[in-house]
Amino acid sequence: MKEITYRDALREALVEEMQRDETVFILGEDVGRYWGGAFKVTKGLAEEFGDERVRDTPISESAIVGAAVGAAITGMRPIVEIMFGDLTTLAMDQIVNQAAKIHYMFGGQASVPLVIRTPFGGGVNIAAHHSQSLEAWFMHVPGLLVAAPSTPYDAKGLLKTAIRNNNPVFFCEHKLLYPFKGSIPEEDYTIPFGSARVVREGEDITIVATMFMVHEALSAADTLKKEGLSAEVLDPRTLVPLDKEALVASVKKTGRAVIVSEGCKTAGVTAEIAAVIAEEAIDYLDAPLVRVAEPDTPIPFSPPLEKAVIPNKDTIIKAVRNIA
Amino acid sequence: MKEITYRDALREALVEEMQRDETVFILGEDVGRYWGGAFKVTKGLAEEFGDERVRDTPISESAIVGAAVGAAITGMRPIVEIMFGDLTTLAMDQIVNQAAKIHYMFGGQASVPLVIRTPFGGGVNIAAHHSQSLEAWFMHVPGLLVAAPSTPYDAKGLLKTAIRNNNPVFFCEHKLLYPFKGSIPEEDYTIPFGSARVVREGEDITIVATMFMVHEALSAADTLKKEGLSAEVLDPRTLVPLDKEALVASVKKTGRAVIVSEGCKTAGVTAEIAAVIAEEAIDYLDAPLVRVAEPDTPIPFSPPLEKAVIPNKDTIIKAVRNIA
Amino acid sequence: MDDEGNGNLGNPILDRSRLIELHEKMLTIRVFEERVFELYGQNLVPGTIHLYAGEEAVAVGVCSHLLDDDYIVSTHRGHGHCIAKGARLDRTMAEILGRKDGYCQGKGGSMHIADFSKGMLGATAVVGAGIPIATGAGLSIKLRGTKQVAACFFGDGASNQGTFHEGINLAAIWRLPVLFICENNLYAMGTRQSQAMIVPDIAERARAYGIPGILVKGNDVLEVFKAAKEAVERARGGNGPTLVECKTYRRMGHSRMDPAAYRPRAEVDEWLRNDPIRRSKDELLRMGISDAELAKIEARVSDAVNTAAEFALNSPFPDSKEAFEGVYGQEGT
Amino acid sequence: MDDEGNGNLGNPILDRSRLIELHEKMLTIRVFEERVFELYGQNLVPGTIHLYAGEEAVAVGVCSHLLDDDYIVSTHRGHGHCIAKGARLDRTMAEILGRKDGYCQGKGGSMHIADFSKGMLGATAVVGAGIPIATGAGLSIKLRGTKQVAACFFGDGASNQGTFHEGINLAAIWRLPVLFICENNLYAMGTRQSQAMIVPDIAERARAYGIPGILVKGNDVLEVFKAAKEAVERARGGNGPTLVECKTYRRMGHSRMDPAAYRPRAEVDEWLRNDPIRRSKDELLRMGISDAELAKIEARVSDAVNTAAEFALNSPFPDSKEAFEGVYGQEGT
Ligand SMILES: Cc1ncc(C[n+]2csc(CCOP(=O)(O)OP(=O)(O)O)c2C)c(N)n1
Ligand SMILES: Cc1ncc(C[n+]2csc(CCOP(=O)(O)OP(=O)(O)O)c2C)c(N)n1
Ligand SMILES: [Mg+2]
Ligand SMILES: [Mg+2]
Repeated sequence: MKEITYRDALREALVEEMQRDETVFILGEDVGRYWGGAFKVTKGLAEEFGDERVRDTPISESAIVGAAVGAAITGMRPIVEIMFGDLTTLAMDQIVNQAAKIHYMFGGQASVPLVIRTPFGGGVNIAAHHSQSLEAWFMHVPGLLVAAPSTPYDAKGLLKTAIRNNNPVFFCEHKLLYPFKGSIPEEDYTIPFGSARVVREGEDITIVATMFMVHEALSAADTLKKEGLSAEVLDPRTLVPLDKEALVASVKKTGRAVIVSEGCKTAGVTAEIAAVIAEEAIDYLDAPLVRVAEPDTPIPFSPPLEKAVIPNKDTIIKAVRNIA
Repeated sequence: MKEITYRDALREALVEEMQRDETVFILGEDVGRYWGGAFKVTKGLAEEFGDERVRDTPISESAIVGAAVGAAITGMRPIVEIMFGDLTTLAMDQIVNQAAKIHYMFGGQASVPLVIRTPFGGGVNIAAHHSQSLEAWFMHVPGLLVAAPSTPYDAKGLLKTAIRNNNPVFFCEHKLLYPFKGSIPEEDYTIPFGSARVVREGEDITIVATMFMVHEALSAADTLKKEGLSAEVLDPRTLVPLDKEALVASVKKTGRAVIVSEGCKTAGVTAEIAAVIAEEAIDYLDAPLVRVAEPDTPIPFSPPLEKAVIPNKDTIIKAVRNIA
Repeated sequence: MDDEGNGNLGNPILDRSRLIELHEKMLTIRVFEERVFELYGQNLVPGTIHLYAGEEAVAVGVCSHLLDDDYIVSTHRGHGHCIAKGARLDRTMAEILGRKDGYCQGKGGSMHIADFSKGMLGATAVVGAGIPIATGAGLSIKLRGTKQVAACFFGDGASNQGTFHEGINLAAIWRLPVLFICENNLYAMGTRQSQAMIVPDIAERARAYGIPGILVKGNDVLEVFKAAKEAVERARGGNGPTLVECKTYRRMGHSRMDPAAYRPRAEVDEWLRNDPIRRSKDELLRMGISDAELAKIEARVSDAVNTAAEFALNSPFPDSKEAFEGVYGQEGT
Repeated sequence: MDDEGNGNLGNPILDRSRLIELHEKMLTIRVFEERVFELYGQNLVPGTIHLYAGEEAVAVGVCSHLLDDDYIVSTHRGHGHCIAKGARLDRTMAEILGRKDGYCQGKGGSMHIADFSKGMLGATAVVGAGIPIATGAGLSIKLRGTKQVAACFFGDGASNQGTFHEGINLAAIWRLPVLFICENNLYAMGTRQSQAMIVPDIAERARAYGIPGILVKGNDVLEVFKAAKEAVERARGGNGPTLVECKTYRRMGHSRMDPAAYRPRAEVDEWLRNDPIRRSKDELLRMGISDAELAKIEARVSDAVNTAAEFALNSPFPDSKEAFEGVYGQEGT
């Protein structure tokens, strides 16, 4: 095992898969030698693999994804970096109508082994156009797989699975997690999609949390523990497929659930998870489901404002106390 | 009262509001005198109001919405028609990052009185790029209001409210509803946003349904009635704001709910409605919630395939029987 | 007329037997489209159709330079592209009819036909969306180091989409082996080109990307053939993309239900006189083809289309359970 | 140098007192940016900043032709646009610092400043997104029948976005009163223009839309002033949009944390010598301005920026409950 940041874990996955398979290549704005990606995930890759396989692009999100689709259906395995998740708005047609639908719409003639990596999340005061968490949209697009790692271990393992998968994968990263450290094995490993992780076992309540919120949920669980409340923290790790069995199993055990994610509340990630529980485990619930998410506002710039809208340990604890 | 189609009801709203307020104008592809809109909603309007106020545009969805945003923040009240809901994918940045956020992000300095009309829905065999129902995405965008009328009466009343509203309204229409007839008053009326309609009163189960599914739900309720099951059919009419009180009130009465909408199931409209009920009325539920939506597939072309994926009377009845 | 009085088509790059091939291909598309139209009238075609009739010289002139492993990307008006690229008539027809033996097993339909076995990477019905996809196919070719090329068909209307700008620019800076073939049929639905852009010639827009733009009479298969030859050679030679604008005209309305009343009668008449198949036939006659030979071609085409229609009509509709399958492919290694 | 040896700035369209105004405005932006930079270093600026320093001649040269009710649309690199358009320094600074008295009450920050009272329609941080919005402002002007104009600022990088193509095309066909001002500072983050497009001059792209394109030395405020004058006159005269490309250079990295190591030293040196404020100062000296006069200007600017910074630093942070307010405006009638 070694200690490594989320950023470095992602980079290791990229490097190892590019070494393993020469059809894997990267394209995106400033991913190349002059910048190495806005969050430095691809730093050094152009030097190792050359400018052809680590391609800087013009600012053309729609064409970047479109070109990746074209490359994917003709034998390559492109990895696209969209600099900020908010900018996927510019490539939605290519993601949703092209990448996601090609396999089905053409009757299985083509596969689209494409990974789209992008950072979501707030917390760094860069306001409404650079702080959104839009994972829920992509969950609503059949044909896409959606990964959402919260740790270096998951980041590397899931990214490797994503790259090797023949389907388009929307790979969510989180700005605040890039410098976050954790341990990973020295040897090659992958993590199957659709398998949630019980981050902390508990008896009294289930806290389902995604991405950065997993860590806030853990802090909340620590505090609650001291008060004698044992919270189970569950991280789905992939949103599509969603590990419903794990969700249901945990709720059956605890009888209560708080569901936490960034992204605004209405029609968000927490809505889907709540709906799954309401459909499949309602008889085991001893209390209403509670969703903790961003209120339905854009992300404001000023620190006290931004802090007010992003869920955290305290809001999670408050939500738990409401039902437990 | 008079009998009128959904299409004509929409057109009446446009005409009356354009007569009432000269800052109201329409832009979109082929909305003008040569075509009158792909679904003929704007037919005859260019003749009445001139080509300046009923503007044909090039095929440039992103610029169409962007131009409407620019016009809206400088004193006009544009109404955009996007020819198919699937094509809003091309304008997501302008809708989501610009139109929806401007009011908040600029601290209330500007308002964005903009309506974006677009048809969703399947049923006419035009396959994966022309049949989606993507309402859920827009519910997930703070700053937008989302209307989803199911009848001529609602179509006209909600569209008038939308045009007079100072906020951006995403106005969902449905291809199969355009020729659908219903009665509306002769005189001017509007329908407030956020007020659901109890389409049919009932005691045993609540069927929440949207858009074309309201009519399928009604047929289902008719059939169920004959079997002695009294279903209440509730149409939210606007998805943002969502009339939670009406939802909760109905579920409190019936103790059971089936939620129906087009659009695929995961992270869809039905997820949000289910989550609201699970948060706010779980104690009144005597059975699991059930969602009826499209399975998570693109919409296939061939009639038997398309028919298999779009919910209908029969799938609704089946869902009801599962829990009632 | 060249020195030998053979007309344009006497040009050595296109001899008589080759022209016969092209003519037959164009005629095949025409007769196929007429049959689709007829079947539509009989309620045998679900949904809508956008006929290619009148624009055959473009697809045929371009695809005649392409090998099976070259790529094309197509549009909502794509039947002609499929046939020109070598897709089977029967499976194309079956797809249009929503049958199980269609190329996409009925999941795609008229607007989404694909035949990956012939490098036909599929039709997208989102106007302009195919442009960056073709760029990506070109990128793939470059990265894999093969000598393939990719051709992308799109309309005049598509050239106002952001994807046109982004996709061509990307292909230009990376010198990718892509042909951007603009089928300028003067209208996008009811919108005349001059309503939607100021420049009269879309080929002019190539300058914005620093690549060659060629303007050709799109109803003259020889002109298309020549321009495509040049563009394919440039692409295969590693010298980057070309924008080729082919001025053409649709014989029918935009889609099956459109009477196209927005087109002036005189314009329609002129273009119908300027029909590509009529032109190639005239050239063949000038080259001395016999009526008997022509009749033989027509009979072959007619047979082929009949057989295809029969095949398609005999193909069953897919089973409804197939709707739920095939959203995801194999996971991979 | 003109006949009278006054240099370019002796041109009658820009007399000495006007040049002093422009110079002072540019200097104000520069000193303001230096203060922002300093405050950032003191951890008083949340988030990130993209400084305009080095590009002042563009905003000032253009905005000097605009009236209060004319519009501009700005970008992530927008402080200079705000100031040039007449926004108050204090409220601009307060917004950058996330304070309650900022133009957007702290909700926008550096990348989203707006001052609707001065026709500053706000900055969008999505590269290229402002272009169609400016087109829409132009459309609004046309529909309302006023004599306003709208100017849209954007970078070289933005000119590869689909919105550039779609937005300018729309303004062109409708002959809208819009100035498209491309601030070509040669880089988009670390990406050199020549990596991202083949054409050396973005002004060239105007042809694709059938509108005039003007290329100017963007660090020469007179050149910008002249080109903008022409473009504004064309717009106000009902003769449609103009694309003006101003070649310029940022003095700093892309954003606060960028050392800009990707820029060759010689290039940086040359451009720093070619600084717009140094140029305007030299011209003023040539026109005979006294050192005392220059010192007075500098003192005025310095005072103004000091006052603004003090105002901003004294402004409270907004109350956290304000985060939940203002998502929707008044419903309307
Ligand atoms: C992005 C997009 N906008 C609108 C439509 C609706 N639509 C389908 S075909 C068409 C016209 C296309 O015109 P053109 O590109 O010239 O191709 P043509 O139909 O003339 O062959 C339109 C507007 C669409 N499918 N996609
Ligand atoms: C659509 C979009 N893509 C990427 C980014 C990230 N980004 C912010 S500024 C920038 C470079 C912009 O370059 P340019 O348009 O030349 O403006 P400059 O920064 O040079 O003034 C990039 C890539 C963004 N904000 N929006
Ligand atoms: Mg056309
Ligand atoms: Mg730049």
